[in-house]
Amino acid sequence: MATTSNTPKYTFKDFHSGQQVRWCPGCGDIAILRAVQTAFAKMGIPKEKFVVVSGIGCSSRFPYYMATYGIHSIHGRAGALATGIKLANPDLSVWQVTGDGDALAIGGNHFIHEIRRNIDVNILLFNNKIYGLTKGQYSPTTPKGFKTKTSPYGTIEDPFNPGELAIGSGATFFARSIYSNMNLSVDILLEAQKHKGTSVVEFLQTCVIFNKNAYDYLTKGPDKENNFIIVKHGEPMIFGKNKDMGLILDENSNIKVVKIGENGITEKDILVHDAHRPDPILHYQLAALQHPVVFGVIRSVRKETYDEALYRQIEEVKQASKYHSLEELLNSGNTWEVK
Amino acid sequence: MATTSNTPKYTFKDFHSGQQVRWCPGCGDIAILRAVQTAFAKMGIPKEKFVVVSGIGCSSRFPYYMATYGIHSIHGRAGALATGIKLANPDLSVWQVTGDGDALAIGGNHFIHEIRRNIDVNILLFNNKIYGLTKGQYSPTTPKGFKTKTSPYGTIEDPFNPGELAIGSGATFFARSIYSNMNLSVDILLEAQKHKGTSVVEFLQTCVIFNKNAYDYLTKGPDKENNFIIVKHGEPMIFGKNKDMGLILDENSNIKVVKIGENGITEKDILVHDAHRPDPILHYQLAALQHPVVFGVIRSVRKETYDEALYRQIEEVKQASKYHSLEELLNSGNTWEVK
Amino acid sequence: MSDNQKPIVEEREHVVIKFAGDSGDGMQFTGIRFSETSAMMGNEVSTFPDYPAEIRAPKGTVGGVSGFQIHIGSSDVITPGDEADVLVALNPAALKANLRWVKKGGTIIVDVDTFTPKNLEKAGWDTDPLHNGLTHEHQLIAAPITSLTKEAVKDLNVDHATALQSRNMFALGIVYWLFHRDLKFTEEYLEKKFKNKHEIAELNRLVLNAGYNYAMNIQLSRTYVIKQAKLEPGKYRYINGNTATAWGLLAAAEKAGLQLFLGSYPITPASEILQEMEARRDLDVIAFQAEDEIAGIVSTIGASFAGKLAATSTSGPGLALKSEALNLAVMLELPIVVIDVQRGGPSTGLPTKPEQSDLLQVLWGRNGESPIVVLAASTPDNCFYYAYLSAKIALEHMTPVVLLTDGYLANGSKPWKIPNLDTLPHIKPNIIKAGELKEYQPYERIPGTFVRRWAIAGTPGYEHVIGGLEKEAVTGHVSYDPENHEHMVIERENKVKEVQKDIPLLEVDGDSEGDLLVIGWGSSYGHIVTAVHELRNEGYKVSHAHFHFINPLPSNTEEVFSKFNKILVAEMNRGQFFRYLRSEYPQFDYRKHTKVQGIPFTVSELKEAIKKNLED
Amino acid sequence: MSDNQKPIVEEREHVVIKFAGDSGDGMQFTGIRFSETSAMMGNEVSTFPDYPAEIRAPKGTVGGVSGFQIHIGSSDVITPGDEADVLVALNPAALKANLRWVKKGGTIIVDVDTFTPKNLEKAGWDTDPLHNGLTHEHQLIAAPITSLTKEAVKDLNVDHATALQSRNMFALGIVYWLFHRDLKFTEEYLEKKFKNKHEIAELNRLVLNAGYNYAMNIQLSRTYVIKQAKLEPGKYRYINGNTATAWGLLAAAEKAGLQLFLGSYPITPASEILQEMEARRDLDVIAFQAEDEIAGIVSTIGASFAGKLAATSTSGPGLALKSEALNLAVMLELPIVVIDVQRGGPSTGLPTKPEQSDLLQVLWGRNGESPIVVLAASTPDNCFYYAYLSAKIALEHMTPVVLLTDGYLANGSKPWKIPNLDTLPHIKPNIIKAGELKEYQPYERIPGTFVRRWAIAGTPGYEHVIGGLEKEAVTGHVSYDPENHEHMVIERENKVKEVQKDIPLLEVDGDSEGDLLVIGWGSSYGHIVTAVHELRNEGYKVSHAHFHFINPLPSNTEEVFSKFNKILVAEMNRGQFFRYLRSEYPQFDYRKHTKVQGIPFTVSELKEAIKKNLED
Ligand SMILES: Cc1ncc(C[n+]2csc(CCOP(=O)(O)OP(=O)(O)O)c2C)c(N)n1
Ligand SMILES: Cc1ncc(C[n+]2csc(CCOP(=O)(O)OP(=O)(O)O)c2C)c(N)n1
Ligand code: SF4
Ligand code: SF4
Ligand SMILES: [Mg+2]
Ligand SMILES: [Mg+2]
Repeated sequence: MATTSNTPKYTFKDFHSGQQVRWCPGCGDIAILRAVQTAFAKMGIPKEKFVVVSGIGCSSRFPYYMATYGIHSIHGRAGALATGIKLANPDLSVWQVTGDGDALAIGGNHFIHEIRRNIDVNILLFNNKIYGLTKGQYSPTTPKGFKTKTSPYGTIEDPFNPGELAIGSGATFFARSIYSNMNLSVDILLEAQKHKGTSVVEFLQTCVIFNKNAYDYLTKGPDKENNFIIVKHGEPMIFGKNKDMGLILDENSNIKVVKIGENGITEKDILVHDAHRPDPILHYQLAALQHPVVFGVIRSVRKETYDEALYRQIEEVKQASKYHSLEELLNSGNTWEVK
Repeated sequence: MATTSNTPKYTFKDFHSGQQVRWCPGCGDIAILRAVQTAFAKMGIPKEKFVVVSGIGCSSRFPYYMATYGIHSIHGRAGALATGIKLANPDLSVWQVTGDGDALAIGGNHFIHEIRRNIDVNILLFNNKIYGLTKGQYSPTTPKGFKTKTSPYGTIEDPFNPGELAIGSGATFFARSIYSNMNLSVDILLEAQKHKGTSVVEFLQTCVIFNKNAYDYLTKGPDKENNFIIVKHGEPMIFGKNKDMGLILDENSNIKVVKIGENGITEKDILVHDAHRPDPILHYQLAALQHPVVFGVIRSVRKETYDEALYRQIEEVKQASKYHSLEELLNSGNTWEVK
Repeated sequence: MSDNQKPIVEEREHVVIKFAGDSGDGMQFTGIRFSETSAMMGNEVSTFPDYPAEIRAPKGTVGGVSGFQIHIGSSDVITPGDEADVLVALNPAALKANLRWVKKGGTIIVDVDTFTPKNLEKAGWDTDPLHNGLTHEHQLIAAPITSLTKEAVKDLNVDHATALQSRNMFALGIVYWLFHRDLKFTEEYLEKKFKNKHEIAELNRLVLNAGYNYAMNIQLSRTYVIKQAKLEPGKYRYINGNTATAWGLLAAAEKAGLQLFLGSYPITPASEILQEMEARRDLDVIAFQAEDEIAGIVSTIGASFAGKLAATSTSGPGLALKSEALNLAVMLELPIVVIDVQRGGPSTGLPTKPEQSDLLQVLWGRNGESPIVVLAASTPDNCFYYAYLSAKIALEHMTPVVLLTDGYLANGSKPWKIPNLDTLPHIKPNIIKAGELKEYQPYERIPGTFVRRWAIAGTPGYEHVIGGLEKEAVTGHVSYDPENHEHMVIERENKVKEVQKDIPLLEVDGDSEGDLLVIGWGSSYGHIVTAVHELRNEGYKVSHAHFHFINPLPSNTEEVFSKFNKILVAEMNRGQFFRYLRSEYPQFDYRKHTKVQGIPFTVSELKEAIKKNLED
Repeated sequence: MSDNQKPIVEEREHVVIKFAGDSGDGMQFTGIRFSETSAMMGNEVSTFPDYPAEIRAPKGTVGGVSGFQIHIGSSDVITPGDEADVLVALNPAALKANLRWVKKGGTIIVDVDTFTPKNLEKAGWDTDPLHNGLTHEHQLIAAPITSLTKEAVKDLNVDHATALQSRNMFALGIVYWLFHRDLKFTEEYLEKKFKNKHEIAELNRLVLNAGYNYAMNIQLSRTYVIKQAKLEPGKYRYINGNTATAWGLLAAAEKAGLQLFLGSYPITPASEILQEMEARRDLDVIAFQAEDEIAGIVSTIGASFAGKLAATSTSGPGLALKSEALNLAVMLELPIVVIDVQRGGPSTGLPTKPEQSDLLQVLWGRNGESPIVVLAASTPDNCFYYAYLSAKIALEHMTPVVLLTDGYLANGSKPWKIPNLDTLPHIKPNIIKAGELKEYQPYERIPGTFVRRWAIAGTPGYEHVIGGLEKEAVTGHVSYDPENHEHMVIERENKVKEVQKDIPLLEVDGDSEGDLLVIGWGSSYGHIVTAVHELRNEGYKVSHAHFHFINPLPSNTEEVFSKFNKILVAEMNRGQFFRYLRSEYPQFDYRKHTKVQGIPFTVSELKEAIKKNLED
């Protein structure tokens, strides 16, 4: 979409809709809203070109708080809505806000097809591992065994890993952030916008009411930095509160955590992140990793988008066509005159 | 489900329903029907325990031709139907026949959730890369650029690879066969039956009317055996009409085709297939491979199934419960007498 | 307030009390305690909670007010009441939101500590209402609840926030005194509930008593006694509509000798049915939270094929998604029960508010000619009975049955006489056992009922395949034959019509003939009954008939209608049942009174409407 | 057959011809050639194809017979006819399937070579019909088509199978001679079509002429001439309903100055609309084959928000799936067009057969009060016009519009006078351009029409968010206010009612008052017109009114009805429009004539029904 040079200079406040925010105090959605507003202000895109769509859920109330075009639609269908908007007008910057229930339970089909088609839409998946709006039932990302309103004895199913599902569907862009890291979130949002094609951004988001401790290991305590890594394209995958841990591939091609300085491991042995390699295997492994959790842009590869192909094909067909107007079409083929 | 020792001895004919088969002469479905009937006869399961369900499509007419219990349901919903049947009675052997449109277009959501939950159902995905029944529109597995009734100028989207999607959804079993290889098909069906959990079997199936040349490279010509490999657990991955080609992992952990005897490669260097390794990476790569196409049981790992967990939990909860009858439940909590 | 004077003790048949405060203030908990105590002390009770749509709506605003209304009386308590005799408002927003619903002369209890300028502003008050005429029309109890609560617990070792969370108990104490209620039920409850948190139990007990004592000390001008109701003897408990629905299905499964299966997807206000079923693993229930509503109903169809009593629960938008599969169940002629807890539409609409606007969708929202059985419950407790009957009809007539309830029934609760399961009608599912028949023909119908037999997957000898394509009569093979199609369409229609023989006649409350018959269905029952009774007591000639069977209609419907000059259909939509009745029996003079506001009728508006229709 | 005698040349107003053979025999192709030639020679024509449900049904069986029926005449050709004057049956199965539909005294042409014992058995003939009385009632032309076809092409270098594929041309040649048709149109067509396969063109030409000459030589007893029809002057072409629908939308987009978007999922019998749109990339159409019906309509809503003329096409089961999202469009008040090509239900039903049983689903199959505009086309060619009007109403009234067609219209075709686009009514979408307004209020309504303004995403200054929750009037902000909800429900209702002002009055064909008015809607048009005209010619007093506007109904409906004693509603379902009319205007004496057989009415059954209703 067009980013014109004479776009007004915005601050995040320009993206406040003025509607009162109705999320619970402390809800992760609030921080992500701020990150999105901040990022939008930096994109150099005129305000009216943004369209923010969503399904239903706490997270899906998002569009109401944005001073852009938007639709708060029905449960699970944000992906199809975003698709329609982008195909109808590729000049728009389309953002889809969706919860783990909205995107992966009822909306799973649109999610995988949107990704497969590589529609140039930015999917922000707010993963609180619970159904917030309906007051605490388990979702397709709730860990096995977790007790919720609909699993009083613990769930009996393994969750989806959104990254694995996305890459299994052919994702060209997958990134992960967490509500508590504003800078990382803003950076990733800017990358997502730049990426042509479906950008899937998973936000780990806390629901303070129904799943409040889900991300404590990533946000609390002295050792939290040992539990995640932020990857950057071209940089070695080093992490830990002492920056002395790293990722390597073991003899079975599995990712392994090593300590720099131990067993003769040096920085040179550590994998360097290549977000742009076309084959998805390592990205798949990074997305799947449970410990440490991988943040940052895990995968970002360029492939023709559906919308590009569509408009390219329309142009090609028009060039080659026998008909150049409806009138010509109506009069084509076998016709005859009655006098 | 129970395989009793005094199960009658069947032949494939015992599974003929007597209904006239209405597929086009030469349709791949016909051969797969025979394979399924042959395999069923060998499973040692009483006939009445089989339930064959389907959605809508040419392939989905399958249940009509089977002398078992069955439902020909509505488009895309076979997965949810199979789930309900299996949860209601885990003693049944549930088989879901579905097309590439039925399973992966409209039925995509049920497909990925069924796999994620690891419901003990056998999914037979008949992939002819086209919508047969509605007369030739493209499907989510149609190769990009292919011309069909709804893509007169060629499709503009990359297809799903059912194996990648299944493994990305957490599949515990994935196998691939082709309509033309009866023995392989029967073997795989027997393996699928033995596997506890969702067994996804992709059958490459020819549609002689709307996509007739799709699999010529695998079934015709003198070099066809160079185009596929049949993998077996515990055996090296060797293939080719001269049995002199093999698969190895290159330095980037990508699968590479090598020639035995060239560049110092010997049989020992060839990867040995391990269908049972829990981590899915290599299975994912095998499923994704375009050349050679991989047939056989690519992945088969044991994990508690949803139905097992469900009945286990019901038992546990019943043991621990305060109530042992509805009457007790009704009378629990705060009650009072009116005299 | 007059000093040095014993309060007047008003004897009342009915009183309505409303507790209101911030979402976090525990108003639901307080309301339920009061209701229970009242029921245990022998009153009839009807309650209705009223939540904000947000999980945690902003504190102190009108949008964030949570309320719980209770109607107690000695007889005829069938609605939670229109206007409140007593309002407890724990902050200015709660007062703002509810003042218009307080009766002239009623009692208002506020926490005066919360009436700060900032809070008044948040709540949208221009001036402080406590100093502004409130006392002219009402008995105002301006209690310093916050400070007295703190004071009451100062000797306990609890933090500020925890202490303040028990403000609701202070208010409850005041109300208990006002109504001469016994504290013991609540004290016992607290002890049981917090048996491992003794500190908390003690805290609540102290504050409850502090409130009670406070009320005693300030010498109120008026208190109330309510006579004991003449309830049928028996053992009682509280029940809300969603629990009653779930339990009705449990009872049906037990009586039918089948295991219960529920395949659902959460949706307000139906989620609690799924939640209850998930908890009932202890009673062998197979509850399955599906990935969406479609999988919910389709798995239910599968479970039915495998021989379970199979049900799915949802609300309007979910029902829309289920329509294609519901139609499959019609075609397969398998028994399933679909619970539709209606809410405000269209689209996402007013998701937490009741409405009766799914009626036409349920009757006709499917492609092709697709007749199904439709029932509607009318009180929270009779959801049990109608859920039970829905299952019975489904199993005995091999048909999908839709039971309509709504958000008002789902969340409302009533004391309920615990039924003796033996007294419920028998259920005989139409199952055919192995060996019973030489040859099984899936679409052979039992003469007289048009019902086909149910051969459960797994039964030896009856292997068969059914599907969504039109089927040849008897054999069930696919058939494109024109006459066969028409034949099958009519047989499915007849099968549903035959259900009429198994359902009770329509009953008239009041004279069985006259000028005006008021018609209702569903949750408006209580309001209509009350309005009609009051009018009859005032000398008006008006009768009432309430429909619990929507399709088929009771066989005497036409006859009942023919005895009245005018028929007034009152419903919470734009006239859907009105339209349906008119299309069935066009010969009568129908009128309608409708309301689509996401809130129930009030008795007074109904009385107005009835009087108006009596006149013209 | 009499020798040495010139055949009788019958002059006829109307003739019905049916071509029938195996699915692979090219009957559709043959039928279309004959129709075209007839149209070009100045006849009115109406056609209907009749495929088996399977892609390739078993050869030689009755289930595998494919047919194509053509009605030609000099006037009043509005149905493909009930019974055939001439039947071409290329094998015994084709004869078996169609014999009952041949008029007494009609002509039957068979390929006698195919009447082998094996084929007779496959087709289910106990004895050979050619030797069994067929000639008593019919003129039988037992032509050795297979052998003469082989003979005709023996000099060409083609294989056996290819040669036999042209048997249909031999039959066509016979029929051309029988009807005094000119071969040139078909010869020209073949040349064009096979311009790169000269051999094939030549083959077909040779066989066609062989058939023609054969017929000339065997000296038939009877041939037919049909007078030229008095068609309006102009340029004509053939069009079927699905193409006409697609083109109607194209025309609307052009006239509205908008790009066209279609989001759909294939389904019989609607797939061709999507297929046509995909091909129309050459005219800038954005056609999107979605992953399912839900994505089809939801992407359509998105495209509408982005400013396109947005449409989705489907059939009954797909419409059921779309209901939740259609309701969202009602709530958003965005313009979309939904095409429902009806087929036999319920569930998968009879997927290739026409039926009119989605009417109630379309009117009411959504949760909540959800009024939409509903139109119905009645002939293959007027699908163009009603698709056009659907788009016009959607864009001008900011509402979803459903256009009902059916499998009969979709596949049937008619000569169509190519319209001059300039003469179509103007379309003024309700778009608000940048700068036009200071402040945009998304739910402010234009007085008099209740229509809100359309600010297209991307327009500077009008940024706004809309959604499925109930909205505050004017601002569109989320609102749970009771009165506001009722207000908005009524405004949405009024907006749809206002469309009445833009639609034509109901017209009566025949006297505008009398004893009986026959009512129809949709594809039964031709049959009803014919039946009523014939009865009037026979002296009966009966009139006909056909509805193209279902919701709202034309404003004079009640007035028109009031002039008749009885109203007979004829429809291909169990009485859905009957029910709807009765619920709207209960005061009239409605009767119904219904048929749910997956096949159209016949003129004769309609005449029977009308006569019966005239009598009682
Ligand atoms: C068709 C339909 N089904 C179900 C619902 C009820 N519902 C609303 S939101 C929701 C789940 C929300 O979970 P998620 O998407 O994770 O969002 P969160 O609230 O956690 O942000 C459900 C089940 C609905 N509104 N519509
Ligand atoms: C709800 C619904 N949407 C669409 C259809 C039309 N339809 C029937 S089968 C089919 C696709 C079939 O493709 P596939 O599943 O690949 O089966 P195949 O015929 O190729 O074996 C479609 C689109 C339908 N019957 N129901
Ligand atoms: S319920 Fe959870 S997700 Fe929803 S607003 Fe509250 S904290 Fe956020
Ligand atoms: S159309 Fe294709 S898939 Fe369908 S029966 Fe024929 S060959 Fe098989
Ligand atoms: Mg969530
Ligand atoms: Mg297919």
